[in-house]
Amino acid sequence: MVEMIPAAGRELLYREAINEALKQEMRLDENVIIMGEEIAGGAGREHLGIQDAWGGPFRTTVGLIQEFGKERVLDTPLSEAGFMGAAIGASSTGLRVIAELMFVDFMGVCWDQLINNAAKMRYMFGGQVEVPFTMLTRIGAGFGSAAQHSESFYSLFSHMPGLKGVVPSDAYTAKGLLTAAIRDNDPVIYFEHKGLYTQPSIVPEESYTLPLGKARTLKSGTGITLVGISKMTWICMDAAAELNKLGIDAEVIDLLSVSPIDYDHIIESVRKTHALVVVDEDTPVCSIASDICARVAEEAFDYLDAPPTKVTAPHTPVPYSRVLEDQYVPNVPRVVTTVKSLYEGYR
Amino acid sequence: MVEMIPAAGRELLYREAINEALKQEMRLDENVIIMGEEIAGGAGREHLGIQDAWGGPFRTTVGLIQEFGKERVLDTPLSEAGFMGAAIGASSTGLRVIAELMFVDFMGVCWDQLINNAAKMRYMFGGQVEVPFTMLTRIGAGFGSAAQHSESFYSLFSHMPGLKGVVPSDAYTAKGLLTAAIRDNDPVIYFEHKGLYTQPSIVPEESYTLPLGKARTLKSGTGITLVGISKMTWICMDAAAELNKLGIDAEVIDLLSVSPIDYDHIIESVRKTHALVVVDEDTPVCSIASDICARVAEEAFDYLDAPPTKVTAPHTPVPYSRVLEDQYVPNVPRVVTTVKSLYEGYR
Amino acid sequence: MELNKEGLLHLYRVMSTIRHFEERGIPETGQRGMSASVHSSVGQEAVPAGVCAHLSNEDYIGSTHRGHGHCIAKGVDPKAMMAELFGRASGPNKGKGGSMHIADMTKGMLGTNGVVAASIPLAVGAALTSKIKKLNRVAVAFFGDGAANQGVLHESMNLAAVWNLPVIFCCENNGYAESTPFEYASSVEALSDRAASYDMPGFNVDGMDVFAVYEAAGLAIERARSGDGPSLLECKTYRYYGHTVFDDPLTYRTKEEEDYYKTRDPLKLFRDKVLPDGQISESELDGIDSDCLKLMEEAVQFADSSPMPEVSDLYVDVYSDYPLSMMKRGTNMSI
Amino acid sequence: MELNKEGLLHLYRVMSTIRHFEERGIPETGQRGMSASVHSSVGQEAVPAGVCAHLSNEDYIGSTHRGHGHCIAKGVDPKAMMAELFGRASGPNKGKGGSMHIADMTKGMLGTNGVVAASIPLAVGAALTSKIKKLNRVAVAFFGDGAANQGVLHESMNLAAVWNLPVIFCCENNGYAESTPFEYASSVEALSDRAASYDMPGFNVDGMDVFAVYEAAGLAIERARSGDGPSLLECKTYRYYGHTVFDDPLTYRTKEEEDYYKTRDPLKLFRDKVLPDGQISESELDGIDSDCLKLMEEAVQFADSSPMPEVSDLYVDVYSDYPLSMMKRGTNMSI
Ligand SMILES: Cc1ncc(C[n+]2csc(CCOP(=O)(O)OP(=O)(O)O)c2C)c(N)n1
Ligand SMILES: Cc1ncc(C[n+]2csc(CCOP(=O)(O)OP(=O)(O)O)c2C)c(N)n1
Ligand SMILES: [Mg+2]
Ligand SMILES: [Mg+2]
Repeated sequence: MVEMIPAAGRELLYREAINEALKQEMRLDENVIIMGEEIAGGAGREHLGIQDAWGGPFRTTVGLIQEFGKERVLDTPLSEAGFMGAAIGASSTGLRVIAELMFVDFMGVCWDQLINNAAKMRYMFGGQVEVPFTMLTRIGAGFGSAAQHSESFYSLFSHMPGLKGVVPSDAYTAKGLLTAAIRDNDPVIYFEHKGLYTQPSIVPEESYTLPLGKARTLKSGTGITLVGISKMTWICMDAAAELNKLGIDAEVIDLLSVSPIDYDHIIESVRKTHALVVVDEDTPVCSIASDICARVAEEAFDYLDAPPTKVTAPHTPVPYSRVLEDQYVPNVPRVVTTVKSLYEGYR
Repeated sequence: MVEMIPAAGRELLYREAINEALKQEMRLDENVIIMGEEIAGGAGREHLGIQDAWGGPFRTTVGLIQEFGKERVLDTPLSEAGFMGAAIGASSTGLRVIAELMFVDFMGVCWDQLINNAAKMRYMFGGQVEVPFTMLTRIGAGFGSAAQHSESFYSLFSHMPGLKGVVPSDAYTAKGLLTAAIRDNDPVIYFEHKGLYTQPSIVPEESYTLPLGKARTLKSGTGITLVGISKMTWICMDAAAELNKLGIDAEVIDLLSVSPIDYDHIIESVRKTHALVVVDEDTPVCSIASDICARVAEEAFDYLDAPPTKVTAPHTPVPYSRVLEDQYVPNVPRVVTTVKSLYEGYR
Repeated sequence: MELNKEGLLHLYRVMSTIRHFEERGIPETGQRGMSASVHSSVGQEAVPAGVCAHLSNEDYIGSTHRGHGHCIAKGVDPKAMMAELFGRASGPNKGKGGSMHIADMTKGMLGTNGVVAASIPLAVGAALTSKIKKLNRVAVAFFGDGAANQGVLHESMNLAAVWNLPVIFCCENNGYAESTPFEYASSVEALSDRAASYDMPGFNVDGMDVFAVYEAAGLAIERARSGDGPSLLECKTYRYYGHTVFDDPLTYRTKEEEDYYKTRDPLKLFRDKVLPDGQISESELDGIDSDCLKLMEEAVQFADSSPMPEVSDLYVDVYSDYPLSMMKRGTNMSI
Repeated sequence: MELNKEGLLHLYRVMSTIRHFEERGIPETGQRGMSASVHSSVGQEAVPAGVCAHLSNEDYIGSTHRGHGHCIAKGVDPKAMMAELFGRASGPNKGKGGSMHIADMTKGMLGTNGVVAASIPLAVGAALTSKIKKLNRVAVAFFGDGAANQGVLHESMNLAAVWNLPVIFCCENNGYAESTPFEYASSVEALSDRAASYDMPGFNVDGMDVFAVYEAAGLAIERARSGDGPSLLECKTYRYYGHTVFDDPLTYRTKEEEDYYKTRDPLKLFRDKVLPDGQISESELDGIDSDCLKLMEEAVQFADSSPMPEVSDLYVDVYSDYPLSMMKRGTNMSI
């Protein structure tokens, strides 16, 4: 088993790590193909000397079409229900398709294909089919993109039996989890965070997988468990540093998977720290944060010294104006204040 | 304020109560229109003497077209994204549209219109618009209809800021909540339960509204709080009767709204009973049940004698075969066993 | 398949099997309390028979809620199908799917589907697999006239055209989506005309006539197989029963219309066309009918004597790999 | 609007206002760190100008991510729009929406929209309101060539045809959806041909020529207003800049193509057509241009001097009626 945190080595950006995983898997298995809007760009214009315009809106698919050709790297019309459905159909008949939904906010146009076909075919068909389909998509607020381009809807996917989901938080986990997602025989939703693309971290050159459904502990501590999801993991780490100054020794867990959720990892931590704060960029109701709090409340009831608590976005759409959006996304002071008040109330 | 439980009077079936609310509101306000698949049926065949074939797949819209005509009672093509979007557009320009999604399982074909337009327009537009749109839909397993016709997806809607949702559990609440939903100036999702249509209960003849966002207590008790959602309320009531025999005096709350969720009502009860079981027909992860458990764990932490617990469907699609489906939906023995084991473990 | 004697008998056998499956299986399913979502394709037999005659087990089809005919024509075992309808473990879906989800991957049957139009892009995807892996397979997406108004059809047709995929969009226009008449819900008279929107050929045929279907489907499938891309094939047909067994179709259509279509019954039309020729005798066809009757008797017996799924199967095959405990965690399931 | 002198000057003023708004407003927005999702409609001015010339404040339009032009042509105040782009409380959306959500209900402007094709059925709904309430209003749904491949367009066009609604589907075909060329993504050469799929008229016009747009839109809108139902209007146009300010369009298109379209610049074409006539002088048009330049200066000043929203506005207008505490409950918000 590969380590959950690499010791030393070459650094890549999150975006580059995604790109490397895609390339390595496409080299390894010719059944792997990728499709989506602008994943190469300028499609059909080879005669004008254009082969690859963008390499993806966030440049995660750069260079793929040059190496794998347009049969395996498919720009799509703007038809998410159609091409996601086709990707699911192809994935159930011998290919392993990676398909990109440009922003998770657009899930609503292809949700039916995801929940009624991808998620259920195996079960409804009595196990006759495997659907090794990976959907790449993007989450995250904080970029002045307003209500329809800033959501972090992973909880909706977690709710759905039949889907798996991962939320890599750095380049290392981005590569390892993407490799695992592509190799996995179930539909996996891969949530990239817009705010992490240019973050560097250590990434081994060879391929490796990280286990789907496993969280990792980034900092041990005994005073409280902080659980971060995607970019929120780094808010937790920074908050932990602040808390340290206040004499509170926080443990920080990076969730990494939103289905299955690694409850055991969190519960084990809470049994030691006796307190929990989940930091989630998504809105609060029926969220992963509330789900984790509920699970901990039930399974670690006797260990809790304080109520399981969360720091999340408010129950509102994402506002445009910076002054509003700055308040929207959880930040370090909110986490610190929340932990402090838990301490004041209960310790 | 109208009572949450009527004392005496005429009885109607759940289905008839829905029908009556629709008729009364359409009489009262000519801006109210209704659209959906088969809501009248046989559209365009007046020349053959056909005016109303079905009155809705579950006969909730019977008689509407005769009374209100085909301009206000619109059969639609099989195009949920198109007609839900049109309903939302019409609702933001002067009509109050009621639109029917035949089964909630099909939400995926119109989800984008619901979450990116209905739910967000008011906010994104800075309050310039009201969207008095009501979507009727159906939930519930237990009818041998398998994975794509048996879901109870309300948690996905609860997650969404900008939407409201109600889950009437009997004819009385069906009428009062539908009237309130239609009069409300926000988008309201109205979840009918397939298993309740033929249930009778007392329903006043005149129109009345029940408050959106308020739960009701159907049975007081001091030993544990049982929260039921839609049909599960009656599982809770039956379980309470069983528990009574075992000397456990359960309080039963009928949730009635899934957005906003009446946390206060539940928390007040738990402060008295010190224990909670939520019974939910939906799957468990990121569900309303886990959300309520989390909220209670946080806000009634010091009052809980046992972990907040839930009885739900498993994290699987809905199976077809009766032997499997019978296990799927929460039932009285499961609730009783769960409560008993909480008692054994913690009291 | 060639339309020699053997081929002709095959076409008839497929149609008769479908007819007998529906006539026997649906009421039997109802008697076992499982009929809520079962849709009869009686009257529509010529379409699956005529189309699938051109397909092998390697080719794919995507189907609909009204899909028994497609399954049978594609070679799925009617006994196993009956077992599936009865919720038995011996069904192709092990009793987990029922009428609206019957699938048989060994026959290229990608599932009947309970969401209208939802299987269309799946068939497009199967065609994509064939193209990329150079398998020379084709895929057929069956759907109804109601489904024709779903957005995903538009997206799928455009996508198939853009990628030049070997897929046939086969619309079974039976004149109704539940109780909604086609002419009310659709802005065009012939759905096949919509092919022009995707620069693909549109065929419009009498879907009661298996020969007409066979011929047009042959052209479309041949085209697809030789790399010339998708087609749209509209077959005008009729369902004799209601949308499900629960509705009375006379609430939205006329007796005259029903009677008219019954004069054009696909099995009868077949007899009318073939018998005068002398190559095939009436008793041969009657023999097929009684084979089918017998087969359904066996199917019912097979299904009834098959075991139910184990209750623990509830948790099986949700994923290929997922912790089993997670299916139950926090649910207080009793099994 | 008649195309008398006043009308002509109006058309030019609308186009010039759009041009100047984009040229000034987009970089200014960028300088304020808010440009991630702002799309320029420079090059496409003739379409909104020509179409909206036929509309009053009572009529409705639905718009897209590339919607500043639609807003201006529909009468939304450019100063307020600038404030919206800067995230100020004085924007029509109070700073909550930004470029992709600008709405002004007093002008019948149902919102620019960040989800491609999502506003199309909203316009259909507005047309339904008009029909049911007998308001004699029309609605125009603007969308791009990329949007033309979304299923909801198909559904909306069929629905509008079936219900005979006063709505115009106006496709601004600028040849690209982000970096994806129209000819790659679409299976037909002229999207207007798809009108036949819905038995409605399809118009195909030069979208760089405001007169051509004006004329065809006039026919379509007149048709709709007189109760004859929907039309599809395809306007072939071009965007001079990248999809957003961040992309270099030369990665997917050629300099020659860009240069060609610039020779057909809508403001230039207008001058070429109108000036020879003598009714309008060059200096009148130059005067409009400098008015617009000045207006943008004022708009930037207005926006910059307008207050930001109050942080507590975060919780306002999610619903018309909902407990405020519920927006924050269980979130540990700091405000
Ligand atoms: C997306 C969706 N909407 C609605 C339904 C409910 N429904 C099931 S079948 C049907 C009518 C389908 O009509 P058509 O496509 O013509 O097929 P037919 O039943 O005539 O074979 C409807 C509305 C559904 N299953 N899926
Ligand atoms: C449903 C959806 N998919 C993808 C996107 C991302 N996106 C934004 S604009 C755009 C291209 C739109 O092209 P077109 O409709 O031609 O409009 P144009 O930008 O050319 O004006 C895409 C893919 C989106 N906003 N919504
Ligand atoms: Mg039909
Ligand atoms: Mg475009």
